[in-house]
Amino acid sequence: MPWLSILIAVPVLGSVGVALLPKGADKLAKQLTLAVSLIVLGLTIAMAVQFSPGSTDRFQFAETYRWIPSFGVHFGVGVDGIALVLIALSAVLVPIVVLASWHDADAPTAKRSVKAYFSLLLLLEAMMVGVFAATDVFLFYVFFEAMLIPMYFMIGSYGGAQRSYAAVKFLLYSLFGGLLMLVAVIALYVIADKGTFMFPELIGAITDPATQKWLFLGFFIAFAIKAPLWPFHTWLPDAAAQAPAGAAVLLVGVLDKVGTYGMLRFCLELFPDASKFFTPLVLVLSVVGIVYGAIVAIGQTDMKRLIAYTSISHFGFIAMGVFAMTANAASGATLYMVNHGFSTGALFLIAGFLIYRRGSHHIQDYGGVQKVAPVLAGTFLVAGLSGLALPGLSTFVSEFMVLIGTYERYVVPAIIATSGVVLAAIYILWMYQRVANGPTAEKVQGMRDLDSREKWVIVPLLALIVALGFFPKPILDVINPAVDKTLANVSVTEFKPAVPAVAEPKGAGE
Amino acid sequence: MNDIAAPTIEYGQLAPMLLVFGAAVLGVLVEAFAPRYLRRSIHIPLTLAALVGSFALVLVQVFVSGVPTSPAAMGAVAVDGPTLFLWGVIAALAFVSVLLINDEDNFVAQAAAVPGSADEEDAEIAGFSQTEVYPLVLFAVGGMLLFTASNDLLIMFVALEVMSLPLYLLCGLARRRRLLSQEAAVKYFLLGAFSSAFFLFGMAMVYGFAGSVGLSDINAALPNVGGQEPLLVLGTALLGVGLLFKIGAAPFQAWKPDVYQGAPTPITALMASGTLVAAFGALLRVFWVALGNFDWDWRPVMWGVAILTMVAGAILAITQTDIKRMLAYSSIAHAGFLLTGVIATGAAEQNRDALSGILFYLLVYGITTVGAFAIVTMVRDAGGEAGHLSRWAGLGKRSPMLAGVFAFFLLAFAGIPLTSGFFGKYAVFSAAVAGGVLPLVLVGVVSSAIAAFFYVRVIVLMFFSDPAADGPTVVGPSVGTASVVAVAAAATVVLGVFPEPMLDLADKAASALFVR
Amino acid sequence: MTTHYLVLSVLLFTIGAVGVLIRRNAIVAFMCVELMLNACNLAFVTFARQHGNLDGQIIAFFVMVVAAAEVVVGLAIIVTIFRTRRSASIDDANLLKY
Amino acid sequence: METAEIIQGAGGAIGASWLMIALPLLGAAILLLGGRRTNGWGHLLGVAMSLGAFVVAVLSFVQMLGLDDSRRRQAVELFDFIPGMVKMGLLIDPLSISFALLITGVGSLIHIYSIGYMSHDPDRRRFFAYLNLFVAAMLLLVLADNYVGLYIGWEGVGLASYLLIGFWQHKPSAATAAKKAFIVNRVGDFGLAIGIFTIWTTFGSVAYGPVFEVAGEADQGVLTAIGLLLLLGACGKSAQLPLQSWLLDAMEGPTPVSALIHAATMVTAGVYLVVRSGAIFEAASTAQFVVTIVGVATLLAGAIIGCAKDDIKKALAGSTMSQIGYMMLAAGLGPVGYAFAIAHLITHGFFKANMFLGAGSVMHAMNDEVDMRKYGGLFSVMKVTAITFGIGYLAIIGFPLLSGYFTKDGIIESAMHVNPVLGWLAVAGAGITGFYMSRVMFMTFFGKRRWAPDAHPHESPAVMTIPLVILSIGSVFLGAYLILGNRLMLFLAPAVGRPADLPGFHPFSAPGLTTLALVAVGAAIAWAKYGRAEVPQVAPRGSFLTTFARRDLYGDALNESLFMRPGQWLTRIAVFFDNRAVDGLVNGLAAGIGGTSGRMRRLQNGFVRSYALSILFGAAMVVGALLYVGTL
Repeated sequence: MPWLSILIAVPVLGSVGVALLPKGADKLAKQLTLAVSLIVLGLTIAMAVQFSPGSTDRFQFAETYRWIPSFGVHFGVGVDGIALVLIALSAVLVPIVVLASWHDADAPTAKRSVKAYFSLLLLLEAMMVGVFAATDVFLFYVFFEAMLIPMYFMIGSYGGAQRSYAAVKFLLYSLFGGLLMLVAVIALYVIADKGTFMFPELIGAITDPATQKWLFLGFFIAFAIKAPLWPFHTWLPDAAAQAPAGAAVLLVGVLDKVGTYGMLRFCLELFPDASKFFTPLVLVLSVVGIVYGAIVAIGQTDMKRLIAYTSISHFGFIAMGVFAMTANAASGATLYMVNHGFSTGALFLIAGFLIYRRGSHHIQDYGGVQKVAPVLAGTFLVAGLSGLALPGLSTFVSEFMVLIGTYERYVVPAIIATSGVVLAAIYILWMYQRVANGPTAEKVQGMRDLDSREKWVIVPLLALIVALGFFPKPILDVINPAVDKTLANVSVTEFKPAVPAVAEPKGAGE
Repeated sequence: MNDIAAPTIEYGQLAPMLLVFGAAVLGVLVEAFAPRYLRRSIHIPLTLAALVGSFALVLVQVFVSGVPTSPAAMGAVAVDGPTLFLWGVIAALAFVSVLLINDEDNFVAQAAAVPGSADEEDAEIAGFSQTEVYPLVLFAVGGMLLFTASNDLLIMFVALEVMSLPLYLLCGLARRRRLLSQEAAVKYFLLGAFSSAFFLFGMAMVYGFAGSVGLSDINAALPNVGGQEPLLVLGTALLGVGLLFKIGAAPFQAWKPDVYQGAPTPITALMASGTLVAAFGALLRVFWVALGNFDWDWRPVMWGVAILTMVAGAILAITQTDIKRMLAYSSIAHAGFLLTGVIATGAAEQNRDALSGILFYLLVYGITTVGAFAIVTMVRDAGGEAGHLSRWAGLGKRSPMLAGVFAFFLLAFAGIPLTSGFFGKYAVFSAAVAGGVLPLVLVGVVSSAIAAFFYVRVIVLMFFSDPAADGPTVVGPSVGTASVVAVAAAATVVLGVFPEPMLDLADKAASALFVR
Repeated sequence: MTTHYLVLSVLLFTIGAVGVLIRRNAIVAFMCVELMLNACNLAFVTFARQHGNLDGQIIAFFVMVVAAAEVVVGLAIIVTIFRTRRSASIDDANLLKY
Repeated sequence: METAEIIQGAGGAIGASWLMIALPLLGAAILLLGGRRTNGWGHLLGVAMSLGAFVVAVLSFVQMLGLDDSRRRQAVELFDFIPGMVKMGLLIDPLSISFALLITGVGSLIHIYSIGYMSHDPDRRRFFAYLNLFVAAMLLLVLADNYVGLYIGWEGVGLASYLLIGFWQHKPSAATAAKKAFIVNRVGDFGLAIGIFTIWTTFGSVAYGPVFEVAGEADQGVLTAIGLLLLLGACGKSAQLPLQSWLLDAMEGPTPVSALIHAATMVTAGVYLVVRSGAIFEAASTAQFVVTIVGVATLLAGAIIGCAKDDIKKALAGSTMSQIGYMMLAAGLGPVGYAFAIAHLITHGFFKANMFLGAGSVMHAMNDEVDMRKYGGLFSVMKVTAITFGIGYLAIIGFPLLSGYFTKDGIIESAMHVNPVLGWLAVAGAGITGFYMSRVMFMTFFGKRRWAPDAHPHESPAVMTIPLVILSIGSVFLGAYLILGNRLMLFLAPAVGRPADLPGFHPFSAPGLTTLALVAVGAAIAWAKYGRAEVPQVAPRGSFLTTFARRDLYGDALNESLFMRPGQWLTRIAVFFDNRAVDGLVNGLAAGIGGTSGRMRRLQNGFVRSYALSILFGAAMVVGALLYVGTL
């Protein structure tokens, strides 16, 4: 059964269907979108249960069709653990976002087409699945670039006051990176001279160190802009702040992961030597991003911008984990991508609820929400705590693994990065205090608490965060083999403890 | 010299071209003898039939009688793979352009009448229309066909003029904003004549160098370069000037924006698609066939031209306020992208890839361009087409369908994946990288990033900004225009998702390169 | 000795080109273009003589024909614009710019 | 050090010891998710869960007593947390069980007490949810068999403390105090985390058993580093210098919280960490020494602060700092000290909780007045509170034969053995304790009544006084029970090892007597100043030393000027830099291109002749270029 093709096809068809609905059938459009996204989720789960982590072949559910033989391009899809969890992430987030942005499109301001919004949403989902599933570098690139367009329209025509500025900035910035990557992609094909873009066959095809370095840069810059890594990050706060909450969730939760995913999948495996050569640089960028993003986040006065900057800090952690090139760090980074999707997603959505009620995204316009809307404030706190990687919440596991894994090989960066936990406490708790604590601001008086729809949006996310916080094993078991294969292709040596401790002492108890 | 052997002409091979010329002549006769009220109704089927016929004849040659392997008409005309491909492309583009031309009130009622004068009013009331347009178009198209096929500089010069002269006139025949139209005509004419003089002088120099104007002879003469190299250099340079002028490469691009803006939009469409295709065909012949062994000398120069063209086109387009001017600059930038392919010469293998890339690019760019201009004709306000970009604000809200299609075309120009434009760009750039002109490709992508800005800017205007109070009206398109848009959109989508068949065709067309 | 003719033709060509640049009157400018074409003709026949083949001379005829056609078209255009603007100065026609 | 082997696969109550964590956690979950529906019976559920945990603890304890020393360390496997790194499990051994007993025991009492104390609060249900959450986290902290588990509990209690300090979050002061506590703790956690990383990279494991077995073989420097990093964590959690500043602000929380978290249990987690990691510290003498220094410094600092505070809770908080300082000191002394550290920890848990609850009862009576200068002469109106508080007071100043006497004396004695200087400083600390605790006692219950006019003090309800009584009983006898015959030391030996020679108990040693003398003097001065003499309603300006103490030894001022202000500047600079420099570069580039375009398009001036010129010019360029290339 061609699972992945179906996973891509269903949302596309859904999106067309929604687009073809008659004018004014907004409610129907929303319901249809929700239904389609749920079907996709179901299919994803069905696929995931058939996934066998232990299996020897690199990509499962693999399909390969000749697409453009003249260019050696195949429609090649398939997933390993890493891709699978990211696809699952998208599949989980989309229905939630649909539900969350139920009223985003039909805002009173201007007459915007509701169905267009949801149609774009489904189109985006198809591309998100495709970009993670692609096993053909060219196909990956196609999705990588094409994804921009729906998101561009979602920000541009449904966003906030400066939406068009933000949208254009987002599109051009990403496009610029993408075009550099295009050159690298072409060069990869030409130099590798394998006559194909299939990823597995390109591994190890580039041997000349100098070439590797140039191609690496071509790919890396694109991914660094996408992720975004310091100093290529300034588009994110604008885009995330202007985008409607739902779009922001997908933007930061999934689209940006394509960058870090690309680093892990393509930069490392296609250009192992170059990756090692550039590791110091990348680590510096990541660490700077971690601390810098956190500090700037502390200084923000706009809730969504603040969250965006926290994400910049988090992407620093992910990139650091990827390039530390130890099993723990890489697995942690992959898990981080998933968890960050959930936790930041929750934060953005709740911020969206607050803004929708209060009509302002300035933090100082709030205060004492906890008194009038305890549930809302409670969920906000939990989401926030997941943002500061509180143990017992999923983000802790990934952050801990990234840090400890990095520490195995690069002590100083890991230590500096760890200071991020203190800063995280400051920006999250300070925001929470200003929003939810203290005397209730008069504008906040009578703010209504979460209604059932909003609870349905938030509860699944928080449930996932808590569950994965106590029992991450299922996901890690999926990720680890894939990560090991990846690192095997990079051929890095695992670290050895100085004084290896003996295993647990044996003995029969009572 | 008393016995002159009668030349042998392979009429079969030249049929597509001859058909167009024949139809053109017929058109003139129609103008001469048919009563005014009948002319249009005769011209339209005649013209369309001629173009369809020539397209069909091309297909016949490709699939039935097979691609010739030697030049025709005593080596004056080369009907080879690339020629046939480009003939097909030109015929198709001309066909859709004619569909646009059919649309009423694009053309002046009576060119001779002074704008705003009484007799202009009379002409309009009488419902005249300048039906000479059709034969003129056919002559121009015939010229294009010959231009791409000419295997001999003399023929090329003639073809150049046959192609250009009707276009000069057509530029001046806009129904509205006639001052602009006439100005465009005079500018295009003077500069065109000027540049063709350069071409001719270059031709003379080359003749002086090689003793012949046959492309293959020139190529043959290259190895034994004697003391007359200055002639060759001068000739190459001036030929280049003439051709680069036609494709609108910097620094010879100055005419393009003015002419594109002033000319009647359907004619702009024809020029932006057909002329560009034809000019590139000729350019390739001159520089690959005639000067093939001289490439070590002309490539570096072409580098400079290409870079200048791409950057100038992209940067200048950013601040344009008129949609047609903006598209003109975008076509300059695209000419630059195509030049990277022209430069990417090397072994036969490499040349083939580059050639097929260029052929494919020309096809997809031409179709999308015609579609874009077709939409431009549909957005009108009191004074005719709403050229100024500010008038396009909020179009996406008023007529989403139209704006959506236009946005799609713009994305294709910008080379976003899943549009035909992307594969065109990819085909050329990949050939260029393989040909070892990576830096040029880098410049190319950077300038296409810049170029993306102004395409995106139009989308922002149409979709993200609120409509102006007295916004332009979108006229219900005539069948012709509608079908043009539909065809262009379809082609852009299909070639953007399944380019393979067309790529194959281009590969086959390029497989044998040019006959000598 | 053919070089003299060449020098002359280059001279004529240059004069024509410069004329196009400096003369405002459309007709005159256009005549300068014609001058350039004729300079080419001179070059052609010269080379024909030099190479001892007739191609050059044939080409010259072709060029004359083309030039004639060009005149027809050109004058038509210039006359129209003159009637519209009551001036044959090509500098007056600069509505299209920037 | 010699510890017993860890035995896998425990059964019986010990096998079910995970219930200790699960029950309160479940309680918290129900109360939080249940929402208002559970308002009616929420507090009862909370108490029940806490008691349930206590029962499990007691059963496990009994089961353990039934085993011989070599089998008293039982491991309970739970689940694979991070495959290849962390197997989550519990380690039930004498050390952890004694903590479990303290936590669940005192915890339950405080739960019961809170029923009365919070009876008027609309959010009582939430309060109990948080208390349950705290108990669960604290138990995980002490029961986990690996450092990651400990870390999770460690931050868990941090969260609970954050929530409880900020329980009355509508008060900005409370919210700020809560945030401060959490952040300062995070600074400590930063150290703890890196310590754990180093442990992982050094030993390839984070589980106690394996790590401690080979701890000695690791490199000195590394071990010292680990020790100091763990110590940093301990300082954060236990409010030791230099991370003490949060504890006094933490008194913003409801008093039961202060009693449970900021006196009896959570703040002692640092001591637990040091004792638990004994194997590492003993292999790194430097780190160990630093521990003792921190301990002594803090015990003096806390004592000095305690002398100057008029807010009863803050005075008690100061004394808490000081007492934990004693424990730290002991914990830094190695096996000799461990038992005393734990013993003092337990007794302190009792008498300090006792006094805090007493204070709470007083505040309850004086409608939440905390300024001792507004108290006085309360003995007559609330006898039970006064007596129980008095017992606690006597215990803490080390009145002979009461709990504090034995445990503190033990610490001082063993400090003397290791390092006399430390010992004498500890003695001095004891003296000061005598003064400031007496001050609290006298100002509150004796002397003239300085009540606010609307104050009608009355004895608190039984639900509040009964816990006081129980705690005070503990405060009387527990010390003697634990110390005499080295009972606790021998009990703990399997877990923390036993010193070469067991210290005997000799009450008439020089230090012991000196201590008593100093305490007496201190108490006398206090009586003179606050018992007999008139206590001014408003605090006199006082000497430099007094202000020094009142301002928490300028701890906050230091943080303010060292971290907060620079931090704020740094933030402003960073934001500015991001907007102007980083983003400015991007936008600047775009603007630059636009500008170029605007200027370049002027070249297109509409004059056909200049176009022609450009063509000619271009032609010239091309010719020139070609000629030039030809010459190459």
